[in-house]
Amino acid sequence: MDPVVLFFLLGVIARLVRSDLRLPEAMYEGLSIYLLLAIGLKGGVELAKHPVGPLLPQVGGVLLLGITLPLLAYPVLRYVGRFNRPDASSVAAHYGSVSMVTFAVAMAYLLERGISHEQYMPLFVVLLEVPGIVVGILLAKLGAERRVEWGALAHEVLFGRSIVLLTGGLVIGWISGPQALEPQAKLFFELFKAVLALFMLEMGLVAAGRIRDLRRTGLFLLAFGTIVPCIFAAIGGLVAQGIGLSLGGAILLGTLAASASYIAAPAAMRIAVPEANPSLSLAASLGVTFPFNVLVGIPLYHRVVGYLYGA
Amino acid sequence: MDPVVLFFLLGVIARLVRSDLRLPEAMYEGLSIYLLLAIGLKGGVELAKHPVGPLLPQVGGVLLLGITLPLLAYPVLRYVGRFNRPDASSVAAHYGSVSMVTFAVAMAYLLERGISHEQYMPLFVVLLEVPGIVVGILLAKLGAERRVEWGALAHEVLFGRSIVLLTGGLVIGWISGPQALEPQAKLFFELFKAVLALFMLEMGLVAAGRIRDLRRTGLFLLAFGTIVPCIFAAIGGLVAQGIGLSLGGAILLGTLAASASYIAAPAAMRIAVPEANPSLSLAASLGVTFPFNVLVGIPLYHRVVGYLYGA
Amino acid sequence: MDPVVLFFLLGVIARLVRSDLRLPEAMYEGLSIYLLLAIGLKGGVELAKHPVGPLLPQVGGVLLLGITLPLLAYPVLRYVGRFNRPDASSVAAHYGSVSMVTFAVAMAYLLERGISHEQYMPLFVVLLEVPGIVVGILLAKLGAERRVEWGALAHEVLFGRSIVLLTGGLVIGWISGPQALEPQAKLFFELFKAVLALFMLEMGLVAAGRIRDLRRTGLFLLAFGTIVPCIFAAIGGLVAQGIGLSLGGAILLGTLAASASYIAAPAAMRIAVPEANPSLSLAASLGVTFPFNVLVGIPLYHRVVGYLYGA
Amino acid sequence: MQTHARKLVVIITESALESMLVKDILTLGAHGYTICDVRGGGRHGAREAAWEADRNIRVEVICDDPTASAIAEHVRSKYALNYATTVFVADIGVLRPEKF
Amino acid sequence: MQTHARKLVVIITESALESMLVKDILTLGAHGYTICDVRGGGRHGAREAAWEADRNIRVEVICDDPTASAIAEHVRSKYALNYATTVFVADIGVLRPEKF
Amino acid sequence: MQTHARKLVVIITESALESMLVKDILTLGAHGYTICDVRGGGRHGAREAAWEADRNIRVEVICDDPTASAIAEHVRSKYALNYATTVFVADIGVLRPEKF
Ligand SMILES: Nc1ncnc2c1ncn2[C@@H]1O[C@H](COP(=O)(O)O)[C@@H](O)[C@H]1O
Ligand SMILES: Nc1ncnc2c1ncn2[C@@H]1O[C@H](COP(=O)(O)O)[C@@H](O)[C@H]1O
Ligand SMILES: Nc1ncnc2c1ncn2[C@@H]1O[C@H](COP(=O)(O)O)[C@@H](O)[C@H]1O
Ligand code: NA
Ligand code: NA
Ligand code: NA
Repeated sequence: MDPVVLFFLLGVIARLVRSDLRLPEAMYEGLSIYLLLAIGLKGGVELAKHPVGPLLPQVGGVLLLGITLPLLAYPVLRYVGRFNRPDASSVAAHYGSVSMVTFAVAMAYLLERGISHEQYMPLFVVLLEVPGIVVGILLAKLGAERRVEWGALAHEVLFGRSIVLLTGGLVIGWISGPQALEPQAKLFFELFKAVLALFMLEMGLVAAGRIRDLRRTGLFLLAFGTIVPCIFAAIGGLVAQGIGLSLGGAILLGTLAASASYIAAPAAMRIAVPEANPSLSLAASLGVTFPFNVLVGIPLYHRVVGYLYGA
Repeated sequence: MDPVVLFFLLGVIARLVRSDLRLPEAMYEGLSIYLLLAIGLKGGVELAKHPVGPLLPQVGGVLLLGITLPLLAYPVLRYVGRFNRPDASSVAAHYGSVSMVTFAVAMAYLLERGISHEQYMPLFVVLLEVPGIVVGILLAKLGAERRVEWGALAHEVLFGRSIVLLTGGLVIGWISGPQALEPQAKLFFELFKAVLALFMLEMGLVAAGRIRDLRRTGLFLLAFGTIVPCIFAAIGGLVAQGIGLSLGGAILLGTLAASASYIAAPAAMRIAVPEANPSLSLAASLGVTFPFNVLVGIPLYHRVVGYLYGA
Repeated sequence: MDPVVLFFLLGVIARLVRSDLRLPEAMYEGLSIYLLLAIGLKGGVELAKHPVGPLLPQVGGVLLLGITLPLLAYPVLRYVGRFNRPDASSVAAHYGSVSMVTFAVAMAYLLERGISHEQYMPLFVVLLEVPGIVVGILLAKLGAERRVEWGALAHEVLFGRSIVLLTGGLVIGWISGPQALEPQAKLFFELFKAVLALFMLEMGLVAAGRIRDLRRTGLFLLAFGTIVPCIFAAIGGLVAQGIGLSLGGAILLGTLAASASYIAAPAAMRIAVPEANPSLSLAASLGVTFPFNVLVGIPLYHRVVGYLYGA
Repeated sequence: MQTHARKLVVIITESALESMLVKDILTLGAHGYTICDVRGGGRHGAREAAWEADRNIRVEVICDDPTASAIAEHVRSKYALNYATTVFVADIGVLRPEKF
Repeated sequence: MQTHARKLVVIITESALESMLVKDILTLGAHGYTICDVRGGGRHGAREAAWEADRNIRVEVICDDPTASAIAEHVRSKYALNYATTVFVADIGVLRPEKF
Repeated sequence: MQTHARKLVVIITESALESMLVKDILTLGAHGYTICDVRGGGRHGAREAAWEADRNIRVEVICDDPTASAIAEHVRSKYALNYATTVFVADIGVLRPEKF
């Protein structure tokens, strides 16, 4: 097993045995700022090597994927899970958006197995983060009496920390190119996997803390949080094939589709759809889908997508 | 543009669009402890290679420069800017002292262009930090009825965090020499520019936050904060020539003279001259001069000093 | 002198001159999480190269050492120092347990002198951390009317932060082996000594802050905190010889025996033996023994153990 | 010491509301506020500050009686239904009445 | 604004006690609590939060009168002897009495 | 529960004053204090703790009436003119009157 995953398990175990181990908040925030910037920079540096024109169709395909996923998740939540409208929309938004750390774990997975991928994939992380959230909010608001302040919301979503750092890194990497970023490479690229490992320790602590929420929300979320990602991964893999990504790229896009947001989406939904119960979505995305993806999902999606690609 | 500057701009933009991006306080403090120590160590390691005797005249010249600058700034603030005595003295103290991060950016600038400089320049950062503050306090207190507690003040200034870390690093570097510090070099020297980039992100956030203060304080500070640094840079360049520094050393000394303090000076002036309005000096040093130096000043001083040096 | 020690002295001096230099709490916590994990990983990676069977006798010897040390310290504290039972037991627990940072400094010391040692020594740090604390609690509770909640206590001690991180790192290193941890090596191994230096700065600040406590507690603790470590180091060296460790390993085991806990033991004793005065034990372990070991002890134990080993 | 009676309104709630809450408080007539990061527990379960979604703030406002009522009412009607919220009011004395 | 009288119990003590204290408070009948990291000084000397052993927390509990007495008494008898502890009680008003 | 009446003085001010303020408070007769890092806003604008110069602390002192007056007066005369400062006083009850 990848050490990154072992760090996650260490966090899970520490929490389950009720250890007093905690990462200070500032450290957690610092690590996540680092990861977001590093992923953005990495993508930007690669983008600098490509002509942008040919990417546009891919961009369109990915955006479409981001809009479709929450629309698929919503009816399942509403009619199978019998959630009320706000809760169903909120969970749909979380699964429509993506998890940057899951993406990073998948990148590490590919690296270790020597599977190459389009290096500008971080661009798609940015593209996939927002649409799912917007669609989720729309689902909640259609037919609701309360008016939504779209201006404030657009601001909240587009200028939220994670988008700003990812896009910022992307643009800086793109403008600077690999050579100018040479002195930054040591910190942002060489130490990446080790910092990711530390962050996974925190993720383990937090994810395990969500398990008790699950007991209250019952089996449905457990099923939803493991089955839906598999379906989404397959859809992501198909879209990847459609837009002409390599095997590695398709595994990453599949993993992105399968991943659920637990940073940007919770913050946005808390403001936009306050009547939704935040612990439902977090229990699912942090407590079920994140561990599932890290422990089981990524290798599984590798197989599924490999099958699609005939590899 | 140097990535370090791009990170600064990212911070500025994030703040201007009112993003919720913030570096946790502990991270900011940690980064600044790192930068101070690293600069000190770097200087100390180089000092270990030099006989100290021949440096003494240079030390004298630099100290003189530090005493002169606030005396030049004060009348401009008092009679052109029509500031009252405390405010004029406080701003003068800020511009008499120096900005360690501006210095670091200038070092990165030289490195990128392959311009060499006296490696013991960090010594001059230490030497220039204090005199400006002391002269500023004297200017405020001469003729004021309230007595100043010089003991407490000297303590505040000399044992303030930044002096202790810079001097501490310098001495440790000097005692240890390059070989003994080898295992520390990776962290303190190789990662330096990348950590500086992160710090510049924070500086961008904070500097942009000072802009609204500027609106209140009017155009004078804008003019003061851009014109005076240029003059000071030229003076610094002349002194550098006088004490026999290389071109690179002269650019650094010019930049130091042009830079304004926003850590040591605000802390000291808040205690020593409480009646001075702290947002005036911070708006000028953080909101005007720091961005000016980083974006425009350093290349400009390169030209001006280059002209002096006939290069 | 090793730069690591110079950073410690910088902290001591900064505190003695009452500088406002402080490491933010989150940074201190972050650094200590890093150090614990790194030491654990380092040990685990080495353990992966060894068959475990032959280590078992060594494990037994080390555990015996951990049980014996507090039993030796207790009568001295109780009858020479005239401490009451809770205070004597608490201090005995601190000296029965170990200091991970002292161990790290000793490792750095050996590295610099090119003295090799059994790379799985971190295992012994884990083994030595707990028994001393348990014996200390037993000493306090035997004959005390108040019942002790052993369950809660065992939990507190075994799942405390430092044990979880050390053991977690050990197991992750052991499972992964050197190759899989390659991408983590940069952060956890190459930067180790530099991060240790930063941590020593904080240790200096804190240790010097304990000196005023010493004035109240008098000369006995000063004597105890310097003489007992020397005796314990000799005992540790003998045990090392007994279980067949190399010279380097013996110096490390001696240093471990000589070191006193200031993280795990204080936390555990505060809960288990609340009537003990915590500033007594901290003044001794942090204010006397830690500086003594770092400045004088380690080289001394090198000599003593070297004498035992006829080297 | 002569003090002037004022109210202290304390609001403990989710930190996601900070910027909105500050705007509301100033709009409703208060001249200042003080905020502190806290953790806690109540009807909405433990909020241990271990994750961004789990952080609380404690907002303190010194103001006159009508403003206190307005703030407390406003928080109750706008936030208390959907957010983990606790509000209490205390009588305090201030030295410079013109400030609050 | 109609408020209902409740007590605010504030406990300032060593942070090592946090988890035990929370358990005790909820057992004694309070429905919530709010905790803040603080530093301070008193009979036990300065506790400057510079070291793990030197950290204080400030626990705030809103509750009815009997619960307040029970908590204050409990803290006094169980912790005040051996731990740096400060307890005080204030009269406050709450809007939603059923919550506390 | 029998409590003894004391005053709680709360000072919210710039963190640069911390060490001086603590010295003053103890000199004026208080036996302890508790400090918390806060942010806030008031007459001196928003103090968002984003920069060293922008940090506030909240100092809490439990003491008897005359000490409370002395502290409040002292803060008003020495600091309130030039520093962002807020002071308020509340009536509280303590269990161990000899401590304060
Ligand atoms: N009885 C109480 N005393 C003190 N703080 C409380 C109390 N009840 C709730 N809180 C705080 O208010 C927050 C929200 O409360 P609730 O909506 O009841 O979950 C909690 O997370 C606590 O920080
Ligand atoms: N008079 C006081 N006013 C405010 N806080 C106090 C006071 N006395 C003690 N404290 C707080 O309570 C903690 C423990 O007090 P003590 O047991 O007196 O050392 C101190 O560290 C302070 O944080
Ligand atoms: N009305 C108020 N309620 C609560 N806190 C206040 C109030 N006014 C000021 N403060 C706090 O006191 C600090 C200084 O206030 P000022 O001098 O008015 O800027 C502010 O930064 C706030 O933290
Ligand atoms: Na998704
Ligand atoms: Na200057
Ligand atoms: Na020991």
